[in-house]
Amino acid sequence: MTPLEVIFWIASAVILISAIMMVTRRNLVHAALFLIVTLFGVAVYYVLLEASFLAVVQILVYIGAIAILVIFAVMLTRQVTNPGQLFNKHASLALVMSILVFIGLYLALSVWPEFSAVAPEADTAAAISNLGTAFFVEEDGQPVYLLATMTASVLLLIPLVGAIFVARQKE
Amino acid sequence: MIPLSNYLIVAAGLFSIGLYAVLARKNAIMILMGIELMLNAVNINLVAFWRYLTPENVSGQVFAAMVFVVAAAEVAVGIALIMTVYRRRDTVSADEINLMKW
Amino acid sequence: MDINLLTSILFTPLVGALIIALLPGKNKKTTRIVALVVSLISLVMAIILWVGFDGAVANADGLKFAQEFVWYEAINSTFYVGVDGLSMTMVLLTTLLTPFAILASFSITDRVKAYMALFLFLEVGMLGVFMSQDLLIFFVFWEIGLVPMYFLINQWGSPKGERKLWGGITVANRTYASFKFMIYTMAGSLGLLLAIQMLGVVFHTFNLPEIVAGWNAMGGEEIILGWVTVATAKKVAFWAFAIAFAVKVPIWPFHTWLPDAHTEAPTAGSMILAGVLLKLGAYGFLRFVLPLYPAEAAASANIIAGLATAAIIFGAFAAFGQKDFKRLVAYSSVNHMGFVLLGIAAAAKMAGTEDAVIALNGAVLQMFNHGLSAAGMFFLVGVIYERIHTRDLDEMGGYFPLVPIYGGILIFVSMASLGLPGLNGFVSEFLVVRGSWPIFTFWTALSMIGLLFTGAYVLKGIGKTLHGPVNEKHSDHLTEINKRELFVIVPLMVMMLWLGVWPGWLLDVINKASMALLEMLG
Amino acid sequence: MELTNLIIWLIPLPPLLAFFFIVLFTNKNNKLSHSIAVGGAGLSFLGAMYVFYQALTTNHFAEHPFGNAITWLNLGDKPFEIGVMIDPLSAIVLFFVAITVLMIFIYSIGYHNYGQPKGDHDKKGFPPHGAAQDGHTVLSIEPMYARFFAFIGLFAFGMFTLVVSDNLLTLFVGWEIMGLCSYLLIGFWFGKDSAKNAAKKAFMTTRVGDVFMLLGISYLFTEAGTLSFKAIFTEEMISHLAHADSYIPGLSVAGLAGILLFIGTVGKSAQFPLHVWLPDAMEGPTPVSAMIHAATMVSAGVYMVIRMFPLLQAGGHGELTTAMTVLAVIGSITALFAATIAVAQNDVKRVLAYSTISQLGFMVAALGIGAYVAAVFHLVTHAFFKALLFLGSGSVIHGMEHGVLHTGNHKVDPQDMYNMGGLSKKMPKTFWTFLIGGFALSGFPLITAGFWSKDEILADAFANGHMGVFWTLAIAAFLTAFYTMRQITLTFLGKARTKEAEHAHETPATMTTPLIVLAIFAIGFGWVGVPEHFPGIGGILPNWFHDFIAHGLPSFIHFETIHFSWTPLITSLVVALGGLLTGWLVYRNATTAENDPIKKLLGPVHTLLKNKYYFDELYDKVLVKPLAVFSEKVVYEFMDRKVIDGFLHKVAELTFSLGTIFREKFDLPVINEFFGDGTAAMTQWFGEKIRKIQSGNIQQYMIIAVLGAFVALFAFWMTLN
Repeated sequence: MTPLEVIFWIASAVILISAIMMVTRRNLVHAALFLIVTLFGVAVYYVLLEASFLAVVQILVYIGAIAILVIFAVMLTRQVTNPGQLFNKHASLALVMSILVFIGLYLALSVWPEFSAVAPEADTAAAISNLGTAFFVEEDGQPVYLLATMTASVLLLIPLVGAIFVARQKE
Repeated sequence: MIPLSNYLIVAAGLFSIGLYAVLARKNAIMILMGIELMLNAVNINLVAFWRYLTPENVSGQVFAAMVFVVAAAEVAVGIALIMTVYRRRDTVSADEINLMKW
Repeated sequence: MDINLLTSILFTPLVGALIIALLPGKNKKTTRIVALVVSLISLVMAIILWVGFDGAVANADGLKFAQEFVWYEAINSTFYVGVDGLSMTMVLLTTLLTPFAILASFSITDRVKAYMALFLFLEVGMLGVFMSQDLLIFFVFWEIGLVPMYFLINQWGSPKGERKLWGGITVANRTYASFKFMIYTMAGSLGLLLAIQMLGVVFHTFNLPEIVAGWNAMGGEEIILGWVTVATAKKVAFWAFAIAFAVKVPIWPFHTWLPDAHTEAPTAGSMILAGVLLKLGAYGFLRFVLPLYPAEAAASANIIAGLATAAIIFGAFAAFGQKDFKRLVAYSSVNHMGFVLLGIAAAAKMAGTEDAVIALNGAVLQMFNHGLSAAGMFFLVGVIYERIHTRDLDEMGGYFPLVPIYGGILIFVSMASLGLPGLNGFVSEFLVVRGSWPIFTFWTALSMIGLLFTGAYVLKGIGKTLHGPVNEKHSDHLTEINKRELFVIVPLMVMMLWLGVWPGWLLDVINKASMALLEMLG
Repeated sequence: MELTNLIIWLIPLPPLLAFFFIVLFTNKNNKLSHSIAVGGAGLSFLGAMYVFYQALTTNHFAEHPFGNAITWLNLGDKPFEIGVMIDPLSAIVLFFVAITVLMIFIYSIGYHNYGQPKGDHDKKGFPPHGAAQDGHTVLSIEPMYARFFAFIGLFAFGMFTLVVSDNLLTLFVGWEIMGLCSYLLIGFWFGKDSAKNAAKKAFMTTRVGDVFMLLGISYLFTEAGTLSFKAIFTEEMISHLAHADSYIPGLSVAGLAGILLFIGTVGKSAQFPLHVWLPDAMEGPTPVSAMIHAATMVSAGVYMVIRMFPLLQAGGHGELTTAMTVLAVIGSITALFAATIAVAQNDVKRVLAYSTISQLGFMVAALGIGAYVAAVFHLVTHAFFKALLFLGSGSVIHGMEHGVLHTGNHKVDPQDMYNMGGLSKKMPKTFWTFLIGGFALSGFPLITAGFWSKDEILADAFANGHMGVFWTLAIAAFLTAFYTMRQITLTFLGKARTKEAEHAHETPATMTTPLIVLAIFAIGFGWVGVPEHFPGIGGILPNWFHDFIAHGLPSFIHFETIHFSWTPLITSLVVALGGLLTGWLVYRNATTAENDPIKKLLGPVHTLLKNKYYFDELYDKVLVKPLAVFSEKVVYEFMDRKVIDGFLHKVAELTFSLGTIFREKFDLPVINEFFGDGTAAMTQWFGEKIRKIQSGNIQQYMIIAVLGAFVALFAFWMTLN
């Protein structure tokens, strides 16, 4: 057991348990808090995987923005606590299906030759700068992901405008 | 060393849990949160594949970054929709939002 | 693609029909005037065409004012219109009669808009048949002509009378007549369509001159379509064509639709039916049967001549046996069209001789003449019918003193129909008899019985309406022919007299066309 | 020459223009109408006289007749020409036609009571009934006065056209126009059923001949390639036609064409057996009878056949050809046959009608035996005296009508000779002129024209040895004289047998003047043709007529000069004088129709004659009625309605029942109920079941979707495993 493995197992446990907790909470604020915990676990994963940029983004965007947004939504809809049934009538079927999907995923992945691959050595320090370069800088005169970046920005902008439009209180 | 399979299995589990939230919870906000879980599961996979299979190539991380963008947009729109429905119908229960039948 | 004069003549009535369809229907007067004006525009253009006809340059197929553009590329059908002397004569007849028929139908008050639109549509169909040089286009127009006529008879026909059919079924006369007209002609057209398709498949074109040239280049033993010899195919196709046209002419014994349709149609419908529609069949023989199947036509000429004689004789007898004035006139068409057929048969048999040219001249002139006189006769019957609402000759009589002008006109037109020398009918009948005599001596001699009885039924018509003591039954309602009606009949009378005294202006054109046609055959 | 040709072209036109003018413009104005008509006839008369004068004074006229032609049509490459031609024959015919037509026109003014008041009860279509004036009933004007002049104008146009034609086609045009006019004029009083039927009969009977004639024209045109007289009557053409075989064995083309054309004459000139229309034609006004019998129609028939003489004699070389034999036989039969009927008629006009038929038979028979000049001569003289007789009889009838109106007894038939008698004193002008006409008809020796022409026919027949024809015609001539004298005696001589006859009145000058003019010609015209060898007076006057006419024939036809013989001369003297004398002796004391001396003498034969050998009845039974029944019942009702339509209906019925069977046995149960309705029901059932899935619950949908995802994953695993 290397320290890294220990961290991994702890993180895995946190992710899975808090996810289950989130799903089963009656109080939506609690559920949101468990979501945050789960997301934090995922951020730890990113660190373990040496994707430090993404880990930071995970914390900033997800925990800092999305989770807060969700909590606001919970507050605004005044549905903090669900008075009636927590799950719908297909809940048991849904559980079966979810487990089936998990099994399916496992089976499908398990037959893949790279399933148990081991991480190669890599210069992960250079990865961040490589990422930045790939996003914005031309390489051999070709901006590799510039178009994708721009598209993503627009993609983000338009739904936000749309969201405002949809949610606008009509007179 | 941690093999790739570990990450994948956890991601699969996370995905299934999120799926269960989407399929079974009545509250629309909970469904939205389930979707977030699923997206995170996907992201874990993307990053894990990048690290284990093609660490020299940045595209795995770029994909993950794209998923972030999609997730943010999705939440924004989703919540706006939920707010609207709530204002109209005074509920966010997915059971009751069933006008699109027949 | 520029639109030439011929095409304009063809489509002017169509435009007119559309205009009428778009006009508000309440103003009947406007509708009538528009229809009349449109048909007059066509007439004026046709006259311009006629005047310029002699000087116009013919194309390689011998057609003047020709226009051709691709219509349906996949099967190589082109919109090919053009006229030679035969078509020109018929185009002139059609455009001439239509305004008069429209003027004659000013007395129609029921659904004027639909009526006039249908009428103009009918003109398009007829003109199209006379102008088409492409078999497919021809067939389209051929069928187009049917539809308006069906509705004219069915909707505006005489409302009285029923006919008993089998099994106690009783239908209104006009329903019966229109149905018979439609089904009979359609049945004839079926073979025609098949034969046209066969030609299209063999030659990969529907262009008539090309097909004629193609046929002529083929030997009789050549196999076409993979299994049939040219000779057999020609024989079958000949009969398919001949029967389609025979029904339309109509040749005895395919004629029984005619008296029914003519009798039940509204006055203007009968005018056009007798004046132009019957000519479609005869024209079909000249334009399609003779050039496409000269040998077969020559071989079957005896049969056709025999049937034509039967039409002449039995048509005259049947006309003489009528009590219904309009039916009498209708049967006279059978009688007169028999002469057309006799002339055509003679020309088919002996193409290349002088007799054939004379016979063909006579036949074509007879087509034109019959168009004038039959239209005139039907109109006059209509005039009297509109007043006294009966066509029964036994209920008329002695009207001459009451309606002297009408009476004089009736005698005049009857005499033209009878073939009195000095009026139009004589010239053509004489030419037909002269041309057929050396070729079908026996049939021609026999047909004189028909000519004799032509006199009998014409005199019966005049005698039963005008002469004798006044029949008081309906005479109160009888009023003199009015101005509008005079406008219809007087130009026709002038044409009759003109053609009787000086047929040269028309016959010269026909003569050249006949010679060209027969040269091609012989 | 140019002027003459132009005038020839113009001769027919004035009456035609008069016709159109009257019909279109002046029909309301009686005076203007008759002025135009008479003026038109006058212009034609002047033109005709000018042309006739030119013909007389032109040297070598016979070799170079007047006339020219224009292209009327193009048939193939050949032009078809029509034109005018005046040769000796047409010149002489034009001469008498113009005179008689003008006289008849003038006469009509008086005949139709111009200047008299309108009748009180007169209706269009009926003869005038008289009008009340100053307490008397007087003659009233014809209600369709203007129309009459229009019609006779057209009639004259037809005749002039026929005469000036240089070809058979335009001749036929004039011929048929006259047919129409005869129809219109015989049926002038169309309100009367008898007139209507007579008109129809006249038209139809002559049309029988006409259609044969049309065939003859076509045949001739076919064989000769032309219809121009000049072109046909050349030696080569005639010899060609005479030697070409026709469709009938033993008959040359010329013979067959000639016979076909002659049948036209049989119809038009009322030869046996198509004579039946002519007596009935008396239904028309009397000027019309004169027009038809003298000036125009029947003369036209004979004119045509005379015109065709070169064709008829073709191939005969002086002997009788088949065609000529036919003519001779038909002509002789007609002459005798009609004369016998005339003997038994009491109607003043009907006697004349049969005499016309008979005299036309003379002409035809004369032509048949080759007596060309004699035939023409008789045609001309007959035209004059027959016009005279008809107009005279019209004058008599008119006078009688006057009497009838005076007494008011409308039962008295003003045309029945037994109602007359003693009119010579009442109507002297009419009497004397009628007497001249009657004597001319009888062939009263030396002074009358009829004698010279009839004598020439008999002489010709005798000289050429046609004894059958000779004796037949001699008997006919005797009968002619007899019935003529019978007529004169009954009408004019003796005492008035009825009150009406006592009150008869001479007719106005418009009627009597034409009578006098025609009487002059009826006497004088005979003197232009006195044979040179005639004992006593032969050679005093040159036989101008013979020279003039005979030279008109193509030079290749030769005539042998007839040697004088006493037999025919004596015969014609005996029959003429004997007939007249017998007639007078038998009838001078006749009283009523029942006591007719001939009737007693002949008994049942008289009934046969009186009923015209029952020809009308025979035709009616054998032809007219059966054909009417045949038309209506057999052709129309049986053939068309029953057989042809019946067949069509059977086809329709079969199709209809086939359709019904298809519908009821196949469409309804199989297609509709099984395939159609079955499919629909199944779909509906399935839809009912499956619609429950469509709950609108998204989560439910997703569960199903996820199931799909699982299946996909599982399948992936299965394939790779």
